[in-house]
Amino acid sequence: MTTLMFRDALRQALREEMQRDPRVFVLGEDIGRYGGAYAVTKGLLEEFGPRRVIDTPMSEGTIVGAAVGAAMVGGRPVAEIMYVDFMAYAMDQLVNQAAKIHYMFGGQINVPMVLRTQQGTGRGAGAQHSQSLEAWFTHVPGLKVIAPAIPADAKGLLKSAIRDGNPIVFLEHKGLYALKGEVPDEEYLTPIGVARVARAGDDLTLISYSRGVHVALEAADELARAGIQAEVLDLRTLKPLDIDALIASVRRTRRVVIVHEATLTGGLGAEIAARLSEALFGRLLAPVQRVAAFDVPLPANSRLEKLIVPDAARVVQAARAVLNFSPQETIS
Amino acid sequence: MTTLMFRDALRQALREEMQRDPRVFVLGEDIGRYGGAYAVTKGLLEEFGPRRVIDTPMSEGTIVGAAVGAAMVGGRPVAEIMYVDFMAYAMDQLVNQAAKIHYMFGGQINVPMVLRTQQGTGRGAGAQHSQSLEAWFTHVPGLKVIAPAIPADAKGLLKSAIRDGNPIVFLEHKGLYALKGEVPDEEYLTPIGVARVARAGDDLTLISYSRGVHVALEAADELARAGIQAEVLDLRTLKPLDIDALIASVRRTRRVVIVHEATLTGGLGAEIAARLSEALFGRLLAPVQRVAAFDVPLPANSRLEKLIVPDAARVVQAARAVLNFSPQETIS
Amino acid sequence: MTRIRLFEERTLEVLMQGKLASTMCHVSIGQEAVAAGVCMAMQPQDYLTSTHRGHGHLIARGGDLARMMAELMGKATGYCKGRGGSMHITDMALGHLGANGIVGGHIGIAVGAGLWSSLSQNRAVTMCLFGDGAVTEGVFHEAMNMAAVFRLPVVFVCENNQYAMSLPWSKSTPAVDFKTRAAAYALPGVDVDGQDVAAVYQAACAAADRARRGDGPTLIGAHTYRFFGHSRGDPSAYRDPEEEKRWRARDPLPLFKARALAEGWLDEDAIVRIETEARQAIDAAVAAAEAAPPAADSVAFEDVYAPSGAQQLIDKAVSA
Amino acid sequence: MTRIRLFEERTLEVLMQGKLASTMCHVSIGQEAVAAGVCMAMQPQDYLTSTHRGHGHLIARGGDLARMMAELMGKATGYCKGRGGSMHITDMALGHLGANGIVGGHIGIAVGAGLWSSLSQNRAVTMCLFGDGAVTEGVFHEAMNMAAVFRLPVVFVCENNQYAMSLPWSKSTPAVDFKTRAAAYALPGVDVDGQDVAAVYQAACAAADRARRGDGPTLIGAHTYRFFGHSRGDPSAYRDPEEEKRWRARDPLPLFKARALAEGWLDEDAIVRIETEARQAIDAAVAAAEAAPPAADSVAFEDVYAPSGAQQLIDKAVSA
Ligand SMILES: Cc1ncc(C[n+]2csc(CCOP(=O)(O)OP(=O)(O)O)c2C)c(N)n1
Ligand SMILES: Cc1ncc(C[n+]2csc(CCOP(=O)(O)OP(=O)(O)O)c2C)c(N)n1
Ligand SMILES: [Mg+2]
Ligand SMILES: [Mg+2]
Repeated sequence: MTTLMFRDALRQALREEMQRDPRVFVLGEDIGRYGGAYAVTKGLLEEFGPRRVIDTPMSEGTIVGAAVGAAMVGGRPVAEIMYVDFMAYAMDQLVNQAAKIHYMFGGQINVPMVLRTQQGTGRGAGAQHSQSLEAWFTHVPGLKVIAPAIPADAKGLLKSAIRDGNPIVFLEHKGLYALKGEVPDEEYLTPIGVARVARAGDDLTLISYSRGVHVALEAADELARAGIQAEVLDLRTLKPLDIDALIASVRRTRRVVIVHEATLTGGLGAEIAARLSEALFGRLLAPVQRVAAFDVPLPANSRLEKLIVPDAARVVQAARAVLNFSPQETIS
Repeated sequence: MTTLMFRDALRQALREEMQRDPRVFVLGEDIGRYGGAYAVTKGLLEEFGPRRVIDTPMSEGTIVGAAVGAAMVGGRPVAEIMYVDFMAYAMDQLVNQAAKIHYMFGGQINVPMVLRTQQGTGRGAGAQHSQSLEAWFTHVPGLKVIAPAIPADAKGLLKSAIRDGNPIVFLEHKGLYALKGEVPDEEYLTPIGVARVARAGDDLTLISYSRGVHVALEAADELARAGIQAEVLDLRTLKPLDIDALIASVRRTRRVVIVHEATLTGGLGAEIAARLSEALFGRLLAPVQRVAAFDVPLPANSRLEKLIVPDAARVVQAARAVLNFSPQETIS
Repeated sequence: MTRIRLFEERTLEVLMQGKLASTMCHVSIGQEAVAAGVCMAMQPQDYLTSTHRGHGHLIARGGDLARMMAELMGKATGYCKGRGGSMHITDMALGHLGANGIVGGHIGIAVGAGLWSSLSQNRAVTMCLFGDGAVTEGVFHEAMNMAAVFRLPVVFVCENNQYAMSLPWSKSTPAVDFKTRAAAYALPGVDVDGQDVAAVYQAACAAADRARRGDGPTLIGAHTYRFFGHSRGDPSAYRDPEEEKRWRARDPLPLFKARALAEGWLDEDAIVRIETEARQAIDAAVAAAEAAPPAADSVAFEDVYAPSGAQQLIDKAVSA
Repeated sequence: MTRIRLFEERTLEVLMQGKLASTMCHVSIGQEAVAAGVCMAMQPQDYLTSTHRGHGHLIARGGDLARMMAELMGKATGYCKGRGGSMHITDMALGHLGANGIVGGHIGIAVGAGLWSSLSQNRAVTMCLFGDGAVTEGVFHEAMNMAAVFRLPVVFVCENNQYAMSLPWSKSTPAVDFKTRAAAYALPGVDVDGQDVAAVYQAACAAADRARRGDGPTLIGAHTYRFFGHSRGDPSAYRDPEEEKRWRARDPLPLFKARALAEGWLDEDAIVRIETEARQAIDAAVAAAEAAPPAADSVAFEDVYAPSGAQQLIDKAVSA
């Protein structure tokens, strides 16, 4: 095991896959000489040269489109879009093209590409640079969506994504790049579609992903101080959802809080809540609670920004509500 | 009352608003001489001339962008995007611009625009011309989203949308344009954000919108033949959601099925299910059921297409499951 | 060209008979010389991207007529298992990277294919065909620019049939020739008579040679006309009948026939033989398609994802 | 220009002191002549759209320095209630339609403002400023084309500071002058020395006049340089120090000062007065901003929607 920062773990994954497979290459804005806006690709240009580390013009749509085309004819592109917000320029290439090509053309071809992008709050970057848009992608059949929370998964999942053979949206969180964690020394792959128990517990389940996992863990620590043992599940893969793992945990704890940084309405939490409420109808001791960003855009003001997205205090509050829930309140 | 087709009701709304307010104009592809791909704007060019009925080049992003800009400086644009699928080219202008401008600039300005577009199945139009993407829009703070099911609402809601003063996504369904219905003769507005009882009933609630309402009504007819009285609620506005009306109905019927043509995972049904499950925890007699398109792209084959999207039979089946639900099954 | 014309005519018949699986169908009658001229300039390893009006492109590339017709009819033997319909008929084995229903949607894909050719040095050229409507979409610009910056082996061919649905070319964009348009990217641009298959062929060959030499992309504007409406049910009321007449007088088929006879490329016998063979091929294709079983219900639910991590499948990607 | 320079320098100071509300901040030192030249050519009824590097544009348009500084610091008195930060400082009352964080995101908005000017004949011209990075985004092309087709009163000004973050202009797009780029849309294009405020002003006036006459858009390429990194924490390692030196030798402020003295536009006294006044104004702005209360928590939750159907508010839109 070595302690690595999240961004370094990602870079290791890219390096290893580029060394393993000459078809793997990366492309995007400012990923070469600059090393990436968040320094993930730093040094790759020097190591692999400009044919495999490609600084593109500012053209998000065609960065994604080019990745799709290259993937179709034998390449294994890993495209970087600097902020997920800019995916608004490239939804056609991702959704109407990448996600549908395998199906639309009768399975004749597939699109083995990875789209890395970065999202979330934490820098007071404002309404156009802080969104969390995973729900757009998880709604699209044909895509897989990954959002790791810790360096080890960042590495293992990125490697798996590169080998998967389907178009994959790989969501990093701007607030996690400097996070440190243990990463195995030997080569490994983290399976896509399998959730992780970030902390075991029996009193309730906190479900999250990406930076939300750390918010949940912080809340769990606080709950533990009050003698409450929360289980924290890290989805890791958002699509396909490891619903069985979620159901298994909640069947046991019978209480659940979902945490995410995307806005509440129509966030991924809605899907999870809908499924758990259905699968565990009559088994739950309290309604599923969602702690998400309030339904507003994000201010370019770090202090105000914090008021909108979930923090540990809100998660604790929701957890207490779930724990103290008395059914009489709603049965009428 | 006059019997009108859905498309004619929409056209009446446009005409009346254009007559009322000289700032209202329409723009889009093939809306002038051609009269619109689905003939909604037929005749408007002749009546209002090329300065108010503007055939644009094929540039979806800039059609929406131009609507945003015109709205900011005094116009009341109604932009048409021929198929919602093409919104994948224009998400930046809608989401990063229109939806955020009022907030981002401190409320200095607003964006009174309507984006009409058309979605859904029924023509075997394939994966790139049949999607239902309302969940992308309902997830975005700052947008309002409308999806009428009957001609009277099509007219009344479009008129309200034009006067609202916020960016509004107005979703028509390609399978509804020829639908006939009664439309009041006198001028009227249909309020945004208020659901409609399409059919009253006490045994369970079917919730839907757009074409799904008609599927639900067909199912309700069949259920009625078996002596079951389903209430059918038509959301009409998808954002903001008239959650109070939904809760009130389901509090009474204690059983609910949600129907939509968008794919299941991450569809609007998830949000509704999550909210109802929470609000009516302990009150529901069966888990909320969702009947939605299966999570696959759509084939360009009318026969296969029908297998993917909800029909009355699937709704009836879900309704029966809800009615026959015995809680013992899941409590363990 | 004859095959394309006859295939399209038969498609319209089959459509009228209500035998198509989808309501979406766009025929290319009048534009055959572009498809033929461009595809004749291709080598086996080359790639092609195509549009919603793509039947001709695939036929010119050597597509199987029976599988095409079967696809139109939603049959199990169709190229896309009866699931893609007219707008997406595609044969990846021929390096045909897909007919696309999003106007401009495939232009980025062509850049990607070109990028991989450049990186892997596979000597393939990508022919990117699109309509005049696509020229005003943002992706056109991004793709031209990126291909120019990286000197990718892509040939951009605008099949300018004068209309994007009802919008005439003159209202779509200012009157600028393709040479001037290409100059904005420091690329060569050529305007060619799209009714003259020899002219299209020559321009396409020159562009493909340039691309193969590593000198980068070319933009070709092939000026042509669609003889019918945009799609079924479009009477083209927005067009001047005189204009239609003028263009119909320049039907690429008789033009070629006359030229071929005059130049001695073909004699009358050969022409009759070509026509007869084409007709037979299409009769056979229709018969085969009609006889084929419809796509099974299960086909609607297959192929949403490729088997995960399945290296074989990944390698099945049209390989370099 | 002096005000812009001093404001930006002070912004960097305030940033270093950790007083900015957001981590996003892009200063325009070195590029002042473009902002000044363009905005001087504007009439009161005109519109302006701006970028992530937009402080100079608003100052040149007459923006209130105290409200700008307050916005940077996240204060209640800021232009956007302390919620927009550096990247979105905007004064709609000045026809400034927003500084935009999406590169190219405002170009369509400029077309819309121009469209409404054309429809309502309000005689306003829209000045659309964007960086060289925006030129390769699809929206640039769509907007140029649509503005050209409809002959809209929009002036497109590319503030070409030679870099889009780390990407040099030469790798962003082929070496083509703006005249050639504009020709692709049958529009006039001008390349102008962006360090020479008089040259920028002249070009902008000519373009604005043309637009106001109803003759349509112009594309101006104003060639300039950012003297600092893209944003804080960017040491510009990708730039050649020699290149930086060459450009710094063409600092627009001393260039203008020398010219103004030589031509007798200003004397030394006037220059000192201008500088002193600017410095005082900025000191006052910083002091006012520092003294202002921070944005209230509730501000985070306000203004998601305009009051529905509120005709007053709608009419409050920058009116024609
Ligand atoms: C992005 C997008 N916008 C609109 C359409 C609807 N549409 C389909 S074909 C077409 C016209 C395309 O014109 P052109 O590119 O010239 O091709 P042609 O039909 O003339 O072959 C339109 C508007 C579409 N399919 N995709
Ligand atoms: C669509 C989009 N892509 C990427 C970015 C990230 N980004 C912000 S500024 C910038 C460089 C822009 O270059 P240019 O347009 O030349 O403006 P400059 O910064 O030089 O003033 C980049 C890549 C963005 N904000 N928007
Ligand atoms: Mg055309
Ligand atoms: Mg720049």
